[in-house]
Amino acid sequence: MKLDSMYQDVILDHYKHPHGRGLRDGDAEVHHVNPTCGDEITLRVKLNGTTIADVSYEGQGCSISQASASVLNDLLVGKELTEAQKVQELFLELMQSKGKVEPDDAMEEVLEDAVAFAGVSKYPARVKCALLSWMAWKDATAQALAERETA
Amino acid sequence: MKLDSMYQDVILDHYKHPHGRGLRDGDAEVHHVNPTCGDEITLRVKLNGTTIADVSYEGQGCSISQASASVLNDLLVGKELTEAQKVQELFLELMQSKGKVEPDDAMEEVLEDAVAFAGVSKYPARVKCALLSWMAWKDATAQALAERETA
Amino acid sequence: MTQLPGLLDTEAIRKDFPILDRLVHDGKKLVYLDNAATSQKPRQVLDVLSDYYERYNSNVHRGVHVLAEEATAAYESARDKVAEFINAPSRNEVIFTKNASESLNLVANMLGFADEPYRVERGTEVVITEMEHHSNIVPWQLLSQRTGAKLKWFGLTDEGRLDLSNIDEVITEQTKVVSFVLVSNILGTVNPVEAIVRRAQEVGALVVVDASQAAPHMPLDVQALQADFVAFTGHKMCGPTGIGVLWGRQELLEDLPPFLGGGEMIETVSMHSSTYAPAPHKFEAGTPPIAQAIGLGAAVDYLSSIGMENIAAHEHAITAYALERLSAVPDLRIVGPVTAEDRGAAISFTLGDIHPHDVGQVLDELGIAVRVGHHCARPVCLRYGIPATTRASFYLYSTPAEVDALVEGLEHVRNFFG
Amino acid sequence: MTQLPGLLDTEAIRKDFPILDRLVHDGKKLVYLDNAATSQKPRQVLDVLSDYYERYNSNVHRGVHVLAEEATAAYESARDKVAEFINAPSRNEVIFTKNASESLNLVANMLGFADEPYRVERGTEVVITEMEHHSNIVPWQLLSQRTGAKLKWFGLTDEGRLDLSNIDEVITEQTKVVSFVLVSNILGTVNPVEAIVRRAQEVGALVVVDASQAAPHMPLDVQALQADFVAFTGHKMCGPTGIGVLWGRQELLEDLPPFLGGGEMIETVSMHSSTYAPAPHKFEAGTPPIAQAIGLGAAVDYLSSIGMENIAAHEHAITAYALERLSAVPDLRIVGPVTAEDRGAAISFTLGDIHPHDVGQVLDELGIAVRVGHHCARPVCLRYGIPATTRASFYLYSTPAEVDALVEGLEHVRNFFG
Ligand SMILES: Cc1ncc(COP(=O)(O)O)c(C=O)c1O
Ligand SMILES: Cc1ncc(COP(=O)(O)O)c(C=O)c1O
Repeated sequence: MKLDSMYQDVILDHYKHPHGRGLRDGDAEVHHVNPTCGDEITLRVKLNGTTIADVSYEGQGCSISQASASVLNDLLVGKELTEAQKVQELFLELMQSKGKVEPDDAMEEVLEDAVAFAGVSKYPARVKCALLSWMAWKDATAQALAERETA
Repeated sequence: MKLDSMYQDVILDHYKHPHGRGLRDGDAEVHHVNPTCGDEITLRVKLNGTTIADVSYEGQGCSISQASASVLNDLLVGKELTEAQKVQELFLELMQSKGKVEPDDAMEEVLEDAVAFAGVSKYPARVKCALLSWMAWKDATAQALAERETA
Repeated sequence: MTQLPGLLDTEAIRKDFPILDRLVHDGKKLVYLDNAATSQKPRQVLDVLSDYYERYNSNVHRGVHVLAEEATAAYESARDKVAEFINAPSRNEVIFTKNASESLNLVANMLGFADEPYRVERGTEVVITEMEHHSNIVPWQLLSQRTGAKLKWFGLTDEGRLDLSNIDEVITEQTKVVSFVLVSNILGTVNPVEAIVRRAQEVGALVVVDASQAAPHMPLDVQALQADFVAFTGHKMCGPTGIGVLWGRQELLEDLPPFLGGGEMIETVSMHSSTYAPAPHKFEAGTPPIAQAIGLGAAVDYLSSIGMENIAAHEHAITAYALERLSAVPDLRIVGPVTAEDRGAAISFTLGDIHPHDVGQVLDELGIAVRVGHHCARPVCLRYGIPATTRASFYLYSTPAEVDALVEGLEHVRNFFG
Repeated sequence: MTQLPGLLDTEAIRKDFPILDRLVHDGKKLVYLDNAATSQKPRQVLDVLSDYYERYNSNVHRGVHVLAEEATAAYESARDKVAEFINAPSRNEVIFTKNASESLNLVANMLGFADEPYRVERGTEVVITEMEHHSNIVPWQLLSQRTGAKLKWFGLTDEGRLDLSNIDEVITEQTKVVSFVLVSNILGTVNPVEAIVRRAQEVGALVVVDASQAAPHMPLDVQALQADFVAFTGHKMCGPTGIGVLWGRQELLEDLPPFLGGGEMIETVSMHSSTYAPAPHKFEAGTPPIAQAIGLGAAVDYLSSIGMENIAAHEHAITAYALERLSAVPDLRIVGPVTAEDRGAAISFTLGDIHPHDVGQVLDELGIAVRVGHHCARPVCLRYGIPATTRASFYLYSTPAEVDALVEGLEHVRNFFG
């Protein structure tokens, strides 16, 4: 079944057992929604110097958006900001590939579990679900940095 | 040529030599326009008791609207109001007939030259031209009567 | 095959709709259950569209040439057809818009710019309900923000019906307008027009009815409704996209100011000032959706030839059957009335913890098209504490077999995420 | 047959337009010279419309099923096509409306409800010109009536061009917006954008360009224009009725408030308040004209395949030829520029004392479709002291032989009323 390419086991696992879910202390909080389907996420970023100390989140949404937030937490917490940005960009690129990018080893090295979302990129309506938490993270991080500057 | 049914000689005659054109003294004046084509008419009615003493007019418009005003002047001036209303109603009926009414002797008795407009009723865009002065006359007469009442 | 009383001859009807033969996802038959979002179009409508563009396409109202006369006659005759379809007292009360949303915005804006006694302004109130489509919420929110009027609304009962218990507090002497949906696109509820109209008339408020989900599915009689304005949209009733209708009472249309300005809606224009044409033209600025209006005329011809009573009976039977079968699916919860009484043919539900997006995706893979999300009625989701629903909605070509396919599909969904 | 430099292969092109084979009035060949009112549609556009309705008709943006995904992709790809066609910096700057009139009303309303620095209000000025189409006059009259802003305008020279001699008095520090037509639909004049834009920018006024008669006929580059908003309409450029475009600069679209409220244009809705989606969706309330947008996409594909430069050259040649031949008709007076320089393909004229209605009627009998009246530009008629004009307007399929037919037809008119 073609659907299996979207709903990989990795994704369903993250969906059923999300990592790092729940709201904890953070430097900035954002609330993002996907107006087309109503998926919502509240996400906080905690920085420790240039390191991501925590990404905590809560929200409602489909398996794709929930799993994607869980994978994000796995991938980004503990990373240096510059490195995290690269991960985010690569994930964005993969999601916008319309199923045309076949993740190779180099990509898997960076994206780890997130390569499982390659199949989702074939479904335009779902790409937004997969990107919801990543856009929220980008936004929250920008806010956290901006606040630090004005502080 | 089918057009000849619209542009009857009678109509072209009235167009080239309009009767009663020009603005004279009146009890009420109205200005009507045909927004679709920009034809305009200013028309005054002068009553003498229940008799139509004068219908004077000025305006710009096509042969049909000009000829129709001329025919109106011919037909209605000097008539009793009730009679004039019957003429107006019959003319309206003829114009809305979409070419389906073939004027008979009885109709010609009442409408005289105005029966020449039978052919115009086949051209929906021109029916409004033919009716412009008649609607203006109806409106002006109603105003004249209303003013008399409040006076 | 399941035999239900009141069903139409769907075998014959489906032949009129070319898209229903479409195969999706490697040869699966399309099961189109997204009719509340938009309906499919019969050949009879598509032929009329082609005929217009291939034979007599022209701008309307201003030409003396043949094409212009033919196009104008067809456009205005579509107005006649729509007027008859909704039993309007006068054809001049039928305004063509681009969709129901424009129709509703048109009313809201007219009332904001109107003179007394219609004017919505600070100190006055606007009443809607919690089950409105966003298109009947946001225009009134904008109006109240811009004028300072107060926006109020009726809440919902747990059963998915309007809670009118406090009607006298919601609709008051300050109320200028009450706008509500006749049939909810998310809950399926058919609302009790009479009670609301009676109270609105008591306080002298105007009544606006959003009939977007009613006009396609049941006889619509604007005189019987006793409303002042009725809005609906062509694409949900076998017509083309790009066309909507606003019906309004003649004297209101005469009294109220225009909304959009431009060609077609004027009587005379000078640089200093303009006067406006009588309704309906006063409210139709610019080149209208000519082909689309003519297409809508063909759509109401089509629907009338089948009979709105018959369509309503068909959908009632299908809805009752679907409610019965769905209620037997484990973990399925219907959001909205659970019986087919006073109920349209849109059925929203949740399926355990499985998010509607995932439900819809798996059904799609099976060729079954449903809608998922908040269906442009987010307040309803908030009210019932759910993020979204899955919605199956039926029309005159829907069959019991399609209901069966849906129910089987939902089993598959449960297994997939089980 | 007349051979002119720069002509397109009309024999081939005309085969794309089914309507051009139409016979009228007992077998007369249709000579369609009413292109400024609306254009005819090529088979390539009609096929795309049928394909949409027969294969993937669905509401857009909200579905996970195949039809919804296909329809959404096609609708959004039409936006890409239009963006490319007008060289927009971003696809998100292209808003689909129902026609140019709605586009212009949209701008006027946004500016009336906007915050500083855009807000049009008492003490500010709005500038238009005396050659505007009613659709670019009435919205600004309504705006100035509603806000108390002052409406000013550029007059016309006897030659049918804008009189910019007093530009510094017309456009002042109080001017918030200058809205003008790029190519006049009645005079044919192509206006000097640069001079107006320069002065507007000097005083910080926004510039709105009505490109309704430009987009169909010449390359349109919104960046080169340096305008802030550009409006045009689909039905005049080989597209369906029911679709228009408003292009606006991204930062303005972000800053300005929405106009119509409803489904599709929101981010999140509660009964108490709503937030809006980013542009272009913020300005597209309700189900959009889906088929029509897709059809417009096909139309710009068609026009681009022929090449806008080539279309402009063709029309220039036809216009020059027509001006030459018409100027030889006794008693004929051209209203508008008498040479083809800086001139579009619409030619208005009067013929002695014969009223345009009568001219048009006799031409129609010969199968020749022209438009008569004030062409929704009544102030131009007032300016030149005429009640109306007859207008012949050409497009990519117009031929020199059609010009000849017109000239012969006018002879016939003169005899008829002689
Ligand atoms: C110059 C100009 N502006 C605006 C319009 C209005 O276009 P529409 O009627 O499609 O809204 C037209 C055409 O009618 C036009 O020629
Ligand atoms: C109840 C209801 N009202 C209004 C609308 C808006 O219709 P449209 O999107 O055609 O403007 C819809 C459909 O989307 C609806 O279901």
